[in-house]
Amino acid sequence: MSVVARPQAPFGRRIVHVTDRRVAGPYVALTARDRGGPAPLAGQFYMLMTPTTWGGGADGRPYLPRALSFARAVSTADGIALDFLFEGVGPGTDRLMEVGVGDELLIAGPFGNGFALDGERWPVLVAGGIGLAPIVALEDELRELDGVRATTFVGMRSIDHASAAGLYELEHELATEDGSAGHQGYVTDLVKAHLEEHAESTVYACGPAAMLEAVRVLCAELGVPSQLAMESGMACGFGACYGCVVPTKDGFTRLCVDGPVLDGSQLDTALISGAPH
Amino acid sequence: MSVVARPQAPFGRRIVHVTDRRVAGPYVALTARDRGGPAPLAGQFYMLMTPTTWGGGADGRPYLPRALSFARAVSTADGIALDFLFEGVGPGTDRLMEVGVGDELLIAGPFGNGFALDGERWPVLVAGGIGLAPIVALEDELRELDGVRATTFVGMRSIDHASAAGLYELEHELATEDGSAGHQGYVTDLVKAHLEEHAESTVYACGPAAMLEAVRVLCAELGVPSQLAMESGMACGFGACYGCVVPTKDGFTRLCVDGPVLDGSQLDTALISGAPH
Amino acid sequence: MPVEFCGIELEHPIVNASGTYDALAARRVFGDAFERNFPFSAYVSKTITLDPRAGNPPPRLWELGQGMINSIGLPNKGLVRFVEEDLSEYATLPAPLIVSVMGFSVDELIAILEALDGRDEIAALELNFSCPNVKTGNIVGSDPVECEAMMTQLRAHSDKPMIAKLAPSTSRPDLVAMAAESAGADAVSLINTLPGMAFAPGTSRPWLGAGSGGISGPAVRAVALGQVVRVSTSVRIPVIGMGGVENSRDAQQLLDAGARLVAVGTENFRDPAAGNRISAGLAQPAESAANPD
Amino acid sequence: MPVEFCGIELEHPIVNASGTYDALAARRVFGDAFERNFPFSAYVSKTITLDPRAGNPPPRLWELGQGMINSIGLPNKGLVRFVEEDLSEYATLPAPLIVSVMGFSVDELIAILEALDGRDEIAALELNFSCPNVKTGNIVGSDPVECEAMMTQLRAHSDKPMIAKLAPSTSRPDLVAMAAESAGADAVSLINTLPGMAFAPGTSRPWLGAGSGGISGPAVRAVALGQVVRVSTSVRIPVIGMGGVENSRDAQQLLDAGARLVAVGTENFRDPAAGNRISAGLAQPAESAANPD
Ligand SMILES: Cc1cc2nc3c(=O)[nH]c(=O)nc-3n(C[C@H](O)[C@H](O)[C@H](O)COP(=O)(O)OP(=O)(O)OC[C@H]3O[C@@H](n4cnc5c(N)ncnc54)[C@H](O)[C@@H]3O)c2cc1C
Ligand SMILES: Cc1cc2nc3c(=O)[nH]c(=O)nc-3n(C[C@H](O)[C@H](O)[C@H](O)COP(=O)(O)OP(=O)(O)OC[C@H]3O[C@@H](n4cnc5c(N)ncnc54)[C@H](O)[C@@H]3O)c2cc1C
Ligand SMILES: Cc1cc2nc3c(=O)[nH]c(=O)nc-3n(C[C@H](O)[C@H](O)[C@H](O)COP(=O)(O)O)c2cc1C
Ligand SMILES: Cc1cc2nc3c(=O)[nH]c(=O)nc-3n(C[C@H](O)[C@H](O)[C@H](O)COP(=O)(O)O)c2cc1C
Ligand code: FES
Ligand code: FES
Repeated sequence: MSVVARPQAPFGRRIVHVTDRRVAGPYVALTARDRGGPAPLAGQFYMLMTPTTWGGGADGRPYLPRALSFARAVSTADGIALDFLFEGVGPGTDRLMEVGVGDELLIAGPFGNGFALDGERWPVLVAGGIGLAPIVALEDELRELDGVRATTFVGMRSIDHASAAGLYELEHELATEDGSAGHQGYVTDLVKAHLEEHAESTVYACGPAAMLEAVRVLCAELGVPSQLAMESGMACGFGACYGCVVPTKDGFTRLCVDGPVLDGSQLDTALISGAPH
Repeated sequence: MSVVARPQAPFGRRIVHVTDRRVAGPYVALTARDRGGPAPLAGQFYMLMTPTTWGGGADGRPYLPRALSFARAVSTADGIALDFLFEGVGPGTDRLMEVGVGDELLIAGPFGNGFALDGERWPVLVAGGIGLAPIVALEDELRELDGVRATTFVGMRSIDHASAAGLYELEHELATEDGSAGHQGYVTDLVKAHLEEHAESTVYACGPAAMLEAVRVLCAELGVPSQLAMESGMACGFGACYGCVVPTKDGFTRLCVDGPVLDGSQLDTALISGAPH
Repeated sequence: MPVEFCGIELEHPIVNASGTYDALAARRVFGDAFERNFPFSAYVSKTITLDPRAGNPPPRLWELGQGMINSIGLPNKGLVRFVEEDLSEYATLPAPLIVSVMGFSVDELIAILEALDGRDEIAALELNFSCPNVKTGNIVGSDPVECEAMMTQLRAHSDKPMIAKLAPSTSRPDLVAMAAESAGADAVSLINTLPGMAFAPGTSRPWLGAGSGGISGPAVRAVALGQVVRVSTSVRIPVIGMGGVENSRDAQQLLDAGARLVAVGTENFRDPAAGNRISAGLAQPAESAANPD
Repeated sequence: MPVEFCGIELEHPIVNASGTYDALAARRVFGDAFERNFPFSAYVSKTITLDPRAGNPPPRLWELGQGMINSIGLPNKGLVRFVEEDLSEYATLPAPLIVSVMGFSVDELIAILEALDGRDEIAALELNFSCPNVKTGNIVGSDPVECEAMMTQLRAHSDKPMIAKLAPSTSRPDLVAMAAESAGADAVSLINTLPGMAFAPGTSRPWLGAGSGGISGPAVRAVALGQVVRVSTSVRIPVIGMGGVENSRDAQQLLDAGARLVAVGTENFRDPAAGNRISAGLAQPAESAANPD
């Protein structure tokens, strides 16, 4: 169970100003100053768009806002400094790539449930690619709870991609697909080795659907609880449209309000058709 | 009769690079290097759009290309240096306002008939506001024909707007609506005084519909021929859509192929419903 | 801008489009601020059916440059659980409740109407004759003869104001609306989504789990305006206009076109407080044209 | 990619949509280069009528974010002058000629068909059953019964291949297409423009001189894809698919959806050589998905 109650999102959307922009390999990290919202829980997300020229990309898109996890949330005297980490994979993220310091973003949130921390068991954090964002946030959250030390595994395509973890000085073990740094292969190789030694863990994972599915199967086999931060196409983020459902053992579940973090045991598969990437 | 034959537009549209950008009051002048097209005739126009983010403005527009007269065309070893002069009045021109040196434009043209020069009579050129563009081009064209000296009248809202004429060192008599420079009042006051003295003139005019209508009526009363460069909403510019028609004494006429310059005697009115501005 | 609709006094003309705002979920997400600033003058529920429905398989959304295609497929708890679990919760919302209903046969619809007829929580019923996401969904809403026949049979089974929600897939929405009116409808609403399809990127297979879906958002605004003009000038009963409304200028245009109320749909997804923004903008007619909000 | 259509061999599947390319005007504007690079494998004329028509009063165009509304209203010289003045000029274009025709009654259409039947310049006829810009224009193209009746009467009056151009304003385009097929149509084409309206900025008056018009361009692409899928799987005669095609990816999708030919309309206005670009892009299937052209 999460030790913190899910915070309430301010009603509507609000303008935030971008105060920092960093590049790490193919990824961009934007920091925005949120004066209107509460401190979010790791695993929660925001719906983002730009106030101008949202549209005009391929096929005239983007039109709907885009769901982005926050990667770090630092409370300051002047609101929450929210970090978003992303890669240009389509018209929405391409437009966000163009956003610079001083520019405005329109955000709504924080939305979704966030990870439910299990104080009893050893937290094992697993990030794949851009799935790093909520894992950084979770590591921050755990560090603030005294005494909780997490083991973190990160899988990336290459050393170039892996530089994103450096933006957040994340202590982690690395796997790269091309072997340019850390273990050559999938991050799930590392996770498997770890869990076989430490069955008293709970796994918190975010990454591509195939990785999440491998984690889910692995955890199920070893009897380790897993919490999977998933993705699906979202129009609203606050339960209005019923567009973001994923199949679970209880039927279709709206990922924006009953997720994005689902317990592995709720799922027959984490391979969701039509997931963003 | 025009002394030059109407040049043929290259088939299709082409990319041109912007080599210069100047600002004069609310107006912007872009120079683009056209390596693919012929020298145009004064009064002809091009269809313009940007290759990227054409769209994403108000209501997702612009979608169609925009018709713009050229203001100056200078033949160089490296193609024609084409000048476009415009003001941001909607999503299309607003987007063009953002274009900078080194950026690309997509153009098609030159389209339309251009002014038909009448070698026998004294050329009187009349520009209102952004209607300056083809008048500058016509003055250039006349200057190149040895011996032809034109009298040019320019009407602008204010001295700020009038600075556009300075971009082209256009010799002219000025009227401003607010009296901040030149004659206070409408440019047609000046034209009227001139024509009453010099009935042997032909008037070449471009400007807002109300100005063109005043010029048309004045010329008709004085028996002076008038050539009016008009505007209407255009989708294609090359006669494909039949969207740009204006009512003439011969019925509806496609302004893009049978204009944009119409003889005042062809018209019952120059007040066209739905003209761009 | 108070407005009267089928005997109900509403504070302003902006309501939500059915299926585009789960107010119970929004209350959980946004808390008190949502109720204090309730975006709509009346609340229209998502369409309910007699039996529970899981809805269509995902993916259910496809984005367009100026809108989206959805194939949600009317997931809902079914009549019994709606009445038992949700109705009393809806009743606590600070706006009159309009319940949207759909049936796969006249008998189903009659069963629903009879079950809801006595419920004071419900101010009016919207009959969804036009969902493109269920088979045979939009025939009734696009065919005058079918619409009149259906409406005539239903009329006897409820005393509540009944709003017929029409389909846009017809060349004569005016005839369909007149048929609904003559058979006793108290109002008509339009437009529902336009049927449409998209292939998954790089394939020739439909993207949407259900194959095809319904187009909404600004892409359908010009269709909506045309149909609302045509219907408003043909019937005397009030019209709820919707389709692509993004700002108060769009809403004002539908009102000028003859609509009594305007429903906001897809724009809610981009801005949970779109309803507030739009109704506030209507109150200031002068600015709205220049700087629509 | 040669393709056979109603017995005509075409070099590739890209043609123009009727009314979106005046090839005679384009030849004057672009000269030889236009003929050498003729953008279409067959040329479809603007719709002609028995009597001359001036078309609708301006303004005739309204721009949308992803398309436009037009109210052109079928201006044309009328049958007699078309045959006398234009037909021989069209015959010199480097592509087979398909003539689009419209009538305000069966008799008018029969008169046109009979006048054109002997003309070898004409490879096929397109029957425009679906123009939203003339009164009663699109009933035939959206109603199976009307369509079958009309087609049956016309069939006897021409030996040329006849293409029925259908209206998108129906919930069952498949039934309309099947009706056309059963009455002897050799092909169907779809979609024509969707009826729509826009108010002049800051007013509540229609912008278009004719009041309302027809929507085309990318805004209607998802509607077109859905209808082409539905019709192609319901008839055996070839289908000409159109609606919002901007690039070879869009064209390929309509081909994958079952269309034999694809027509390019509004995109011609943005790029006079759109047809060349799109047919060239079809020849390179590998790249087209990633970087549509
Ligand atoms: C809860 C949550 C948190 C997320 N957090 C992050 C994050 O922190 N960082 C990050 O980079 N991303 C994150 N994402 C993913 C991101 O929201 C999506 O990748 C988003 O779609 C990107 O938008 P785009 O326009 O750039 O790409 P899209 O064009 O949306 O492409 C992404 C995918 O969408 C699908 N698609 C393509 N075209 C369409 C269309 N027309 N309509 C619908 N779907 C289409 C395809 O599957 C495609 O691969 C998150 C998603 C969720 C749900
Ligand atoms: C031959 C010719 C030459 C021209 N030369 C020049 C030139 O040299 N410089 C210059 O600045 N301009 C020139 N114009 C005018 C220019 O093409 C138009 O002003 C153009 O519409 C501006 O586009 P916009 O998007 O900025 O404004 P728009 O939004 O197009 O607004 C301009 C006008 O268009 C109408 N309008 C508004 N919304 C719509 C809509 N959705 N659909 C259709 N119409 C709408 C209204 O009347 C509005 O006032 C010329 C026009 C023609 C025909
Ligand atoms: C995600 C989604 C779900 C919808 N569900 C319903 C529904 O359950 N019942 C209904 O009558 N209309 C439904 N609609 C249609 C809307 O009520 C509305 O008619 C349509 O979206 C046009 O309005 P808009 O362009 O403002 O969205 C739905 C629309 C969307 C986008
Ligand atoms: C300006 C314009 C004029 C048109 N004129 C005709 C016409 O004369 N006859 C006809 O059958 N269709 C006409 N159409 C419809 C097109 O042929 C086509 O069906 C429609 O535009 C959809 O294709 P698009 O989205 O590629 O433009 C016209 C369309 C436009 C935009
Ligand atoms: S994204 Fe709309 S309900 Fe989840
Ligand atoms: S702008 Fe298309 S015919 Fe003139």
